[in-house]
Amino acid sequence: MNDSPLSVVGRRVRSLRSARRGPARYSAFDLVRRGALGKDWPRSFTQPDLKSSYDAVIIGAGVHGLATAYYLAANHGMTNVAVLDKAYIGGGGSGRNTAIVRSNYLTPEGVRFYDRSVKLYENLAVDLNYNVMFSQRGHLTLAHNDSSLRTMRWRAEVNKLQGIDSEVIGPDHISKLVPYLDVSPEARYPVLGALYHPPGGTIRHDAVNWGYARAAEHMGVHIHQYTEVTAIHVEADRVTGVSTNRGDISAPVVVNCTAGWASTVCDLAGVRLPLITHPLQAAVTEPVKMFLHAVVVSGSLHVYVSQTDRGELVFGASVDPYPSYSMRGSLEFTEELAGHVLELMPSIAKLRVLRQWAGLCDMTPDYSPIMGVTPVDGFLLDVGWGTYGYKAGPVAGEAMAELVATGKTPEIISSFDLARFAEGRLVGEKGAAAVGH
Amino acid sequence: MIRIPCPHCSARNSAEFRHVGEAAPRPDPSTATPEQWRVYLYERSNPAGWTTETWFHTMGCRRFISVERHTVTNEIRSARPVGSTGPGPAEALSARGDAGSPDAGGQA
Amino acid sequence: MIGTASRRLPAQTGELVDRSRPLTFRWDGRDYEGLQGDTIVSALLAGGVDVFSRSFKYSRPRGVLSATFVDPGCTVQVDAEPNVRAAHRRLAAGMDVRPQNVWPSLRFDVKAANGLVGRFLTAGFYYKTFIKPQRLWPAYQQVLSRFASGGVTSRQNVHGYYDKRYVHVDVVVAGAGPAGLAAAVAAADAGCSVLLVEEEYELGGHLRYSGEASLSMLSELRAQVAARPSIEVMTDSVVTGRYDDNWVAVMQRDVGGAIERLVKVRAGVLVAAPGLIERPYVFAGNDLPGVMLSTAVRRLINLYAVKPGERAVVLTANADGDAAAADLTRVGVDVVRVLDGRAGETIRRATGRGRLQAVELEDGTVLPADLLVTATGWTAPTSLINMAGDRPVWNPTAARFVPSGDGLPPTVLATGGLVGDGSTEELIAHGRAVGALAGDRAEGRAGGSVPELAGEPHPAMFRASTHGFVDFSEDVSSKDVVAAAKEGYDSSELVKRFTTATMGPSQGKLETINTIAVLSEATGRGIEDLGTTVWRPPYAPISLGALAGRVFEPTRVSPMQSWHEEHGAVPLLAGQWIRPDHYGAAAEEARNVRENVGIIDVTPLGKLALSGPDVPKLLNLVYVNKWSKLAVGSVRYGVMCAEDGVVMDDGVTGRLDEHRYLMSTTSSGAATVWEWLENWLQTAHTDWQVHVTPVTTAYASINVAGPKSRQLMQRVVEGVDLSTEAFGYMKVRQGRIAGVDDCVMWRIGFTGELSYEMHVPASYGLHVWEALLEAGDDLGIQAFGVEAQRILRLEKGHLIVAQDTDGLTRAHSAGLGGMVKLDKDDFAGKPELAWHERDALATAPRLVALQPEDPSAVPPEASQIITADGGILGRITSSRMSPTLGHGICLAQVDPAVAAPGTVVTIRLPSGSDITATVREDLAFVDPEGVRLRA
Amino acid sequence: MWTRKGCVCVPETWTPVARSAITVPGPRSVVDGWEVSTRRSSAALRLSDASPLAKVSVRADPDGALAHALGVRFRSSHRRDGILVVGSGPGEWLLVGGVGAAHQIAEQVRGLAAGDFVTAIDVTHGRALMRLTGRDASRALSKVCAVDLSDAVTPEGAAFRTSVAKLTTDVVRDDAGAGTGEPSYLLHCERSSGQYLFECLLDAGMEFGVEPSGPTVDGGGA
Repeated sequence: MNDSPLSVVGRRVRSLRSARRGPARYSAFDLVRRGALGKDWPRSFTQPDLKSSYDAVIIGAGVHGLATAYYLAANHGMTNVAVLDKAYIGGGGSGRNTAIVRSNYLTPEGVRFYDRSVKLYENLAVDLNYNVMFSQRGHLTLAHNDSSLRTMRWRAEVNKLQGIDSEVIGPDHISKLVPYLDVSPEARYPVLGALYHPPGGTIRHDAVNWGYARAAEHMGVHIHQYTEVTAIHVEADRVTGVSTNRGDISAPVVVNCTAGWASTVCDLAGVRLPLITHPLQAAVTEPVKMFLHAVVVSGSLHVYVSQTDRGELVFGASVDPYPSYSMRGSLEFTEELAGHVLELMPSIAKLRVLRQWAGLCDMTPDYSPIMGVTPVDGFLLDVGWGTYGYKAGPVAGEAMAELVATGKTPEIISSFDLARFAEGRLVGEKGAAAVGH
Repeated sequence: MIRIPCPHCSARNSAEFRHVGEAAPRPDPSTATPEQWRVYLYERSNPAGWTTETWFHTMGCRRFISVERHTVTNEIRSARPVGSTGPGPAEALSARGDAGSPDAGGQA
Repeated sequence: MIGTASRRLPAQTGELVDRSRPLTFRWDGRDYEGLQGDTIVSALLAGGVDVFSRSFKYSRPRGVLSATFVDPGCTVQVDAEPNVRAAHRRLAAGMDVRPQNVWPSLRFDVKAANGLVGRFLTAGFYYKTFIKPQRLWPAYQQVLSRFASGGVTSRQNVHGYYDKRYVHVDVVVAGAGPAGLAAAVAAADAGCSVLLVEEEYELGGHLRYSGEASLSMLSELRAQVAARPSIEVMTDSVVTGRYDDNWVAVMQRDVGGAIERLVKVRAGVLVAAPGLIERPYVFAGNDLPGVMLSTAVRRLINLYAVKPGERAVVLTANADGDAAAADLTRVGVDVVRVLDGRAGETIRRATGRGRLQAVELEDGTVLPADLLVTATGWTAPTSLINMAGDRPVWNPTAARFVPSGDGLPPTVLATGGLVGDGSTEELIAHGRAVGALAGDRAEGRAGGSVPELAGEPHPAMFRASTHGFVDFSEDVSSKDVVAAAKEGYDSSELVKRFTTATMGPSQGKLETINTIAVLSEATGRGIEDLGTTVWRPPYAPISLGALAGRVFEPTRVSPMQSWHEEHGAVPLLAGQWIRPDHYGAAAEEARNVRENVGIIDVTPLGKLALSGPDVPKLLNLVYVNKWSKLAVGSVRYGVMCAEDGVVMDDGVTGRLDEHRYLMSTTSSGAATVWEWLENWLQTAHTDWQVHVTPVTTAYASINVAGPKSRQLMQRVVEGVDLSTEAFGYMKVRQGRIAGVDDCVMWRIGFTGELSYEMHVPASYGLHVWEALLEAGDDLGIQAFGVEAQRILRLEKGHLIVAQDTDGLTRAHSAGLGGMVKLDKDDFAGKPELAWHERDALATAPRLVALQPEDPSAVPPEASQIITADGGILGRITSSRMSPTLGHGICLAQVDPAVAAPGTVVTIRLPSGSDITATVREDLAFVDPEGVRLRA
Repeated sequence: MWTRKGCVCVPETWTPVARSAITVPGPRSVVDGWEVSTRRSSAALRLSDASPLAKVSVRADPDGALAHALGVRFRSSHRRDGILVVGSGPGEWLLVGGVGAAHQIAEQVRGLAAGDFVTAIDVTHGRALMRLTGRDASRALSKVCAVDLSDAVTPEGAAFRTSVAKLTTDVVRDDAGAGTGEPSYLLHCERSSGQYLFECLLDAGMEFGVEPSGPTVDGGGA
């Protein structure tokens, strides 16, 4: 790898200290001070001019792309980096997901990976000086039959061996945590137990996106909104740059951090992927006073629900039953969702759905992402995030930054390589993702 | 609810059908290399545009049909009985077959 | 106390209230009286109440703004129902109406103190504080979440009756104002079936409250609708969404015994005619009770005969504002000043404590008033056509976003105020032309071009010289929008997300244009450049109850279900099936099978009748083992793998005669296997002569197991020689059981005992079941459930697909490697299994039987098998206490390193303690030689 | 009570009783070997159990000899000699006849096949069959069925398979079979879900005053 463009870039490491020019400080004190003085806050992000060359180009200004840029600057001092997005910051999956964070996966490699992400999320507000409102309110995955209860226990046992707080609890305990749940044995889908994961919870997704963007930009990263990549240039199996609607950029490294458009972007570089893009829909109700304090997931009923601090219930479900790039949403989604929610909580029939929306999910055959190198040198992937991309934003960014800066694939993502499909080494998360989010 | 113009039953709501997948020809099992076989199992064009895919009319005629659909607008411009050169049944039950149905196997 | 009706006006032409029918209701704990036809709000206003809620963030008192469904200050709790739109909901006798979002009371609310520190609680303030120390964030969050607005739910609330209906219609008209009514009539006259949907309780839109000339035109239009039976009218109903292929959702309230009904319409053509929504004006104090829109005033006076104030200032920039001023004067309100926005006149701010007391003009003049009416422009609710693909464009002349007309499929049209302006006659003419075109298109005729309706010039009035609220329900002011833009949240999407403007209950219907106008002012970019955000469904909020409708969760039961219920069966839900798990004592049921004879209802077992000369080819293709030589009268066990080599299903298939076979599958795999077979036959081997017919529930299936089962069978079976020699293990016979013909019996043994599985024509299932129990009474027969069967099969070491295997288990890892016949030409999954056998056998997990050293120990299923340092070597897939052997028995998937017989492994229990267990020689714990099975 | 007949023990008194998957309230008696409710409704909308009728599933080449002999294409139906022939799928038919006639019908079908590859299977016991009759039958059914039931799209004799209350169901518009001049639908589904479908239809018909009724077993009732 000595003469790979990755290591060339890696040598351009600047001093970490010089890269850290802190943005305006956020604190209660500053809030009061500026309020009292009537002083405006400075801009968090700007629209810089597009340079003709960067050390690395990241496609997609969602949480993955922004985190990659942030950790490149913060951990590796690499700041001559552009993040390109065809729309606005966090406008794709990063702004459309239901912002659930957890680490109770099924395989040891999955657990380790997502646990690192939870740990990064726990410190993110301080790291970014931006309150991302991580609310570790507890995460419950309900089991309605014995086979799903067995899988819950499987996850709990693997989790415990990795040091993750996760256990199977019974209906009485569930009822205490979520009194609105119908746990009666007569229910059509009786609640036999649940996988309880106390550190799981929700986060304010926009705040994470903006916090990363703000911090990265203040270290010198260029974030280009409304800048669409129209071509990826490859010469002799090596990436050389991209074309955009605002001009051409030469770069020795291009990272595909898109969701929903991962196949389309890879087509530009001639790399084929094992992805199928499905819409994933969500909906939100009108606010009511707080009554639901944990995140509740039912795999059998394809639904997950949590209540925001604003009092709205936020619902999600499984991906749509057929692939599509449509984000228009469907009526049948809300119908199924409502039916299933009322199976769980019959007393909230009068709550009204206020808005539904959809995001796009690139599903892989084994419910695990595709991260790392491709047959095109310098063209890197951080794609295939299915329905679980948001949870992994920080760790994916940290690992991709390391790969870009050092040219070496970090161990924590080594099992998620693209080659595993051709070599028949699928990751064993196949079951877990079908169950919950 | 999109409508699929079933060539046998007339137009019906998509909820009556199961999406089987993008047409993917089955390689000759006696000569296929692992790479070729896994392209058949896993790799998909996944276009943002027109695609030819197989649907199964689960709650109607129980026929496999071949549908040309635009994946951005969901517009359908043709639906035909699946031909004998149609897709091998790779996706039907491989990894993604029961993605939406955790109770389908022991993986729930 | 009955509230005084001091603000009720004398009878108004066109009023909706019925003065002969007073209704008593409660508001905030006191009794009030309103009239039939009142909304909750009109009744309260008539009774002297003008504050209905407090705002979300600053807890400011709020009253009437628009007097429509989207009025942000008029959301109340009615009985158990939160968030009722009180300016829309009709009053009913006995309603218990309460204010929301107040603590401890509407008059005195402690959160109102927030208003004082409002300058610090700018939009997004929470992103900038509570960061350190992190451990306090949960406590901060508790406080923040107390601010959650909205009503309350109760666990005691009952679900209620909601249902659905499907409708197929040529034309749906959404909105029954003048244009919508005319469109419906014209479409009907073009020969179409029409569904006309109106959000309010009566047809007519603004014609209802716009004077006598309008009313007479309205009565003519209503008569035309009534005269056309091909028009179905739904009032108090709303088109909530337009989805792909003109799938139109209509929410109909209070119909056919249902609280709400979701009507799902497949529409030929959708005509959107929602009219216009009046836009609030932004200025300091614009949320004070007493500040109203001109249409609110006209509704209150003309529909409900309520006097909206005593002393009014009117700011008007259009004819509706002028008409409101005239209405006010007519009913005796003192209109102290009319300011003309068209002439550049405006106001500076509104002031008052708790409600409007004075209006300050630009020149500093202060006019005492209790009513300020604004008429500064409109919002076109482009929601439905936006959902259909249209991206609205800014029309600077009309000062609102209008449909672009591009991107709409021919099946969606728009008319009325949504499109442009005009006199009532012009609106009706446009509606008629669009209705006729809709009729043409629905009938497959080309029709003409889409008729135009120009936008009238309107001054672009958004904000006075002071800052005020752009979003009342979210408490977002224009100052917040400006501040957000300065921080870089300067696109319409980012500003929405950062400030939460437009994200409240009215979803931007009142707020969008003002937000974008202020953003335009702050950034210097034109409104047309910033564009509007995408409108998402639903157009109006829709209850979970209506979306869910009746619960349609198909369930399946066997013909013996009534017997099971009468005999105390504890139900087990397995997919759609409801089955007996046990009848009280599973271990006892299992022991009885080993000692005597038991019967179990296995009807859910998937069954497919295969017929045709090419069945063996199909079997060879879908199973990994060989089938060409299966003799008539024999059954064979088979394993199916998917194309990736992963175990998919298993079962036995018997050959009944030359061309007739019966295949069994797992219960959960029945539908999948059927489709799998059809897939091969329809897409790959269309020339094969095979018919597959599902017969799962054509037969009641009963397994008779135990050493005395032959004895029992001899008492009930006719015409079949049951001796070992004549009907041996893995054979199939057909005959008569308990007088029932056409039964199939096969000798197989999932339980490990001598056993017959009989498939009886389902209508006779209960008869045969009862006959067996009667005939076996002296043999000690007992019914056994699924749990006993699981114990018995585990004692025998028989695996269950998807329990002892998982989504990556190849046949070899399930102990089935020996069945895989790679010398067959082809079968599903063959290449993967071949490579697996060549490359991966040494490293792939193995299925083994484990016996815990402590005989009382039964490690729960999914317990992990671990290394000394906590690494994972495998897991327990099945475990039970064996009633036959008196110790724990397990199957496990383990790493090959610990798969050798005699290896001692460590199992981590869920409790955290460890036990040890030994790998056994054979998967079977009981009768590994199969003597009992073959008896 | 046990009599020896060779090596097989068979009591002399087996009188098999067939039971429908659908339970209709009311007094019960055994008619033609079926235990049925004798309740008869005269409400404006009636839902009756018709499960005892013989049902034979037939598969054959859609353009072959049998298809020609049956004379019924997919999506239509036709009544001949008391047997209702339903074109229930491409190359697939369902024949409904009098109670106990399944074997005879299947034999007739095989006779018509003229040597072609044909499968005829008695599914009498594998299916639940019910009939919804009355002026509001279409309106009631349209609450649980998304197919357009207007006369133009679903005329007398129309047959189709679709989702009814989320269950795969075969539907035949068969006013003639009811013989009352009112709209009438025959619906059949897998036996195990028969009670479920029956209850869903009763629920959908509630606002039209639907009442359940015992089996129509008069042969021509198909």
